[in-house]
Amino acid sequence: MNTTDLIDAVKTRFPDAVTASHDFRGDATVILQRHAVLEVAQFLKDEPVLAMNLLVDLSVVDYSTFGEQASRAFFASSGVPLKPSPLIEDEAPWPGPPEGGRFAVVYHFYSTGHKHRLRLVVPVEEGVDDLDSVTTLWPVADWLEREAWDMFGVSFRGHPNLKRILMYEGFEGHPLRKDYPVNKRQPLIGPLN
Amino acid sequence: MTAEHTGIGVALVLAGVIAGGMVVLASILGKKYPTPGKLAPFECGNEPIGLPMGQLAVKFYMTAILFILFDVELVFLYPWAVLYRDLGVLGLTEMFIFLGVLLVGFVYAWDNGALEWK
Amino acid sequence: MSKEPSFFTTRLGDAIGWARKFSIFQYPFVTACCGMEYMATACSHYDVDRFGAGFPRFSPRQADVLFVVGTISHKMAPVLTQIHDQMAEPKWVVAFGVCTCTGGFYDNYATVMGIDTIMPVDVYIPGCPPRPEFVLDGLMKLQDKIQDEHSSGKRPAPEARPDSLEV
Amino acid sequence: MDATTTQAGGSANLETRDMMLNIGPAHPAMHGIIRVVAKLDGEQIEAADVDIGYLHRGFEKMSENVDFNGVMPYTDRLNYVSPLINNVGYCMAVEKLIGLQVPERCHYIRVIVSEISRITDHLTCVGAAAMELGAFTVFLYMIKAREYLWELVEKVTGARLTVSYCRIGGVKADLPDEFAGPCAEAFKETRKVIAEAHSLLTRNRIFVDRMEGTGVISQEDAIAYGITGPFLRSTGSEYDVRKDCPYAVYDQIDFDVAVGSKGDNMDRYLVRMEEMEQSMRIVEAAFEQMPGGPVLVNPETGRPISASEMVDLAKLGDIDAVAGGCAVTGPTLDGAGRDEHSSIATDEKRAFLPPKEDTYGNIEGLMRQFKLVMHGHGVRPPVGEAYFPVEGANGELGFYVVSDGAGYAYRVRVRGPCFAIMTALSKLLVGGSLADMTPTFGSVNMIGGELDR
Repeated sequence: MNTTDLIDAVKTRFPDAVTASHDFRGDATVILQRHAVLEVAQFLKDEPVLAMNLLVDLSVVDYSTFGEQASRAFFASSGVPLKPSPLIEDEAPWPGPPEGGRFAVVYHFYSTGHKHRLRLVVPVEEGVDDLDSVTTLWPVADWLEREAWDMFGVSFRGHPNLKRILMYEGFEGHPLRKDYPVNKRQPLIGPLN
Repeated sequence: MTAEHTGIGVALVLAGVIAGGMVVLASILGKKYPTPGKLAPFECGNEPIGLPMGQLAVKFYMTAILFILFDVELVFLYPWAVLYRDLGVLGLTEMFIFLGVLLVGFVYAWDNGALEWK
Repeated sequence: MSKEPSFFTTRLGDAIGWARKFSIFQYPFVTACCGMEYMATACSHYDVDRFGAGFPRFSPRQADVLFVVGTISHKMAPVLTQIHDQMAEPKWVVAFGVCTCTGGFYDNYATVMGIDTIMPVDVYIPGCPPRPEFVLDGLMKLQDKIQDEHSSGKRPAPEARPDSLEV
Repeated sequence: MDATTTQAGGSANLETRDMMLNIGPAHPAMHGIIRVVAKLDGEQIEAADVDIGYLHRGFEKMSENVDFNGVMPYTDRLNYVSPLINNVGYCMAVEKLIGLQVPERCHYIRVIVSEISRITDHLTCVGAAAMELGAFTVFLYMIKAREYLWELVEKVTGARLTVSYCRIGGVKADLPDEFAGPCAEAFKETRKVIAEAHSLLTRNRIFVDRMEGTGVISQEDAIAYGITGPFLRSTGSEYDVRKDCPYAVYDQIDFDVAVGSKGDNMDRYLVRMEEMEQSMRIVEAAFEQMPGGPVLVNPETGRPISASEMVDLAKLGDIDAVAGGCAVTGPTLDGAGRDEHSSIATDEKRAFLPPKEDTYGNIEGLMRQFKLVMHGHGVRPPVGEAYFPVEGANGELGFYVVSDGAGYAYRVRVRGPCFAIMTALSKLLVGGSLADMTPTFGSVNMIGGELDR
């Protein structure tokens, strides 16, 4: 199925939950509200037309400082904008980050039968905990969600044991957040260098 | 004490002296620097957890007993092998009967799955 | 060995140094990409066995030299120091690869910037990963160090080694 | 996990205590960075709690603080056994984000180097798994074969392992002249080693007993656990990113996908051995179909002077020696010569370094080089997000890149194939005996950089 059919299939089935959709660079993307994640996931997996049997990836993007990162240009102090702008312009621009939350939990699905891909973007507010876990549908989500919790602090309701997976227990904070400085170390032993 | 026994005796003593000497010398000459970290049991770098104080699984005991049984059976074959010539046919049949009885035991154990390592 | 080393003790020191330097039992504490280069060095093409160091011992009790190979993260640091403590004297430490020497280009929240902040290191082998020739050169430097420590009797007794290293 | 459980089954009254065995990070069978706390009843593993993260080096955090081409060295160290596949994967993700078209020859070069890299990955994995089962000779042979292939990689990229060969919009430099010869030579040696490994292992009683029937996983479970690559193909599914969503020129090269049936360790071993053969077939086919290589640079105007000499003379102020001269560069110098340039790099001026003649020759080239190299300029893709899957050695290796128009990536997410396989590890281990853990973990081919990132 091509991208437009995929998006329509999901949109017609869940008209209120789907807030937006696009296929930037040919990736069918559906932006969804938080409460409908489990049903849509169930639908994606069980619907024979879609048959998304492979949860390829579950990642989180922290959109808090999107666009503010002024390119640290060589003549930044002079404030003179560079002409011609090195930005490679784009005829079909990207509709922008999803509204409705600081984080965006991004699910990538793939169907080995129909050989098509779908991306599900779910905007999540900070500190919210009613985002359902999809571990019951795809067991790989167990560790992927633990990593999302460890790195970003996005918690999933109904997860068997949501605790840190990459960092060690005594680590405070979530390192991949944009406000966590790169080299703020919390060593277990040894000096703080 | 016939001549052969002195040979065995000397060999035993020599072995004892060499082995014992190495152990004793090593403990005397080797310098010791016991530190708490060093004395802790090695668990791939982590604090030791769950050393088994309780009983072990029955399987280990079963295999050990079967081994001892057939090992001892083997020991009885040695003296027979030395005197094999002068015992003649009588000795041969006698040993086969002995082995046959134990073979029945082995088949029984095998049949009951004592050898399967579940 | 405090008194002036006489003929006999220097000869004995040389002999011990010579014996120890050609029978290195290494504990390869392998974590990351340097492990691939360690494999290449240990195997038949570059063959670290020619220097007597070919026999890896995966237990600190039987190892003389701790080869720390690959990035050490903060989660791994306590494990590394535990293993370093559990090694029997005399022991040496080789920092294999730039991540162990200075943390390499992973200057972030997760990486220990150089294992000499948590343990005394004898030989540093830079390189990301160091070519097998670098590693063999580092090994030869370690052997020279073992040799002249013993013959000059300067071998620091373990207590003399600084426990906590303020960098 | 409480440690005391009554022994189920016949001897109910015999209360035996389960042993908690900590197979820690510093363990040779655990490749040094995985910790499994196994609850053992005798030799049977009752429960296994896998603990990872010992090699988490913050790849995704570092890639947000380095410009787009600066992330390249970090991608080498993701799956450091097949680094070129990570390079190609990351570059194609960013090129998809920019919407760049890469010339045909560059696609072929990328296919060739990633297939060579895939062979080295399988050699290391099968060698290490065999060594952990006691077949030390096979390990030595396979590392010897890997040395031949690393020499090839060194000829092309200059480094054995941390190659950083690709650039966004092309590759660093063209293949050295006459590269097919040494390649065929190395493949002959590799095929000899693979034949030896087959004769040593495939019908070896001990190896077969240890590998057959252990670590079994069904196809549905494998897909539910997000497993891809040789691990999934050993269960019978045919999913291979090179075939199902072909990228580069994989659709123009015919090769077969090795597929197993039972999904146990033996099948994974056989799938990997067959895949090595297929990769060699791909490289040989790619050499024939590759469009014309670089013609040796014969500059139209002026006397050829080697670029480095031109720079030195200019520094000495020896103007007449330099005037009228045209810098000639070797084919493997970064950016490569003007003639090769069109065949290995995109023509998008704002994404790829100019040929060295232009950089030293005229002001436009110099400005283009300056704009791409100076801090803060670099490649600046449009605002957007892109996910690009590539067939890594362990499965589908995907890069999800989000850019907000600045010179630095806003977010780079790596979908490591062995992260998904490791989620299924505890399920694979439970029920088996402790001795089965080693072949199972060996055939998972867990690579720390890709798992913990």
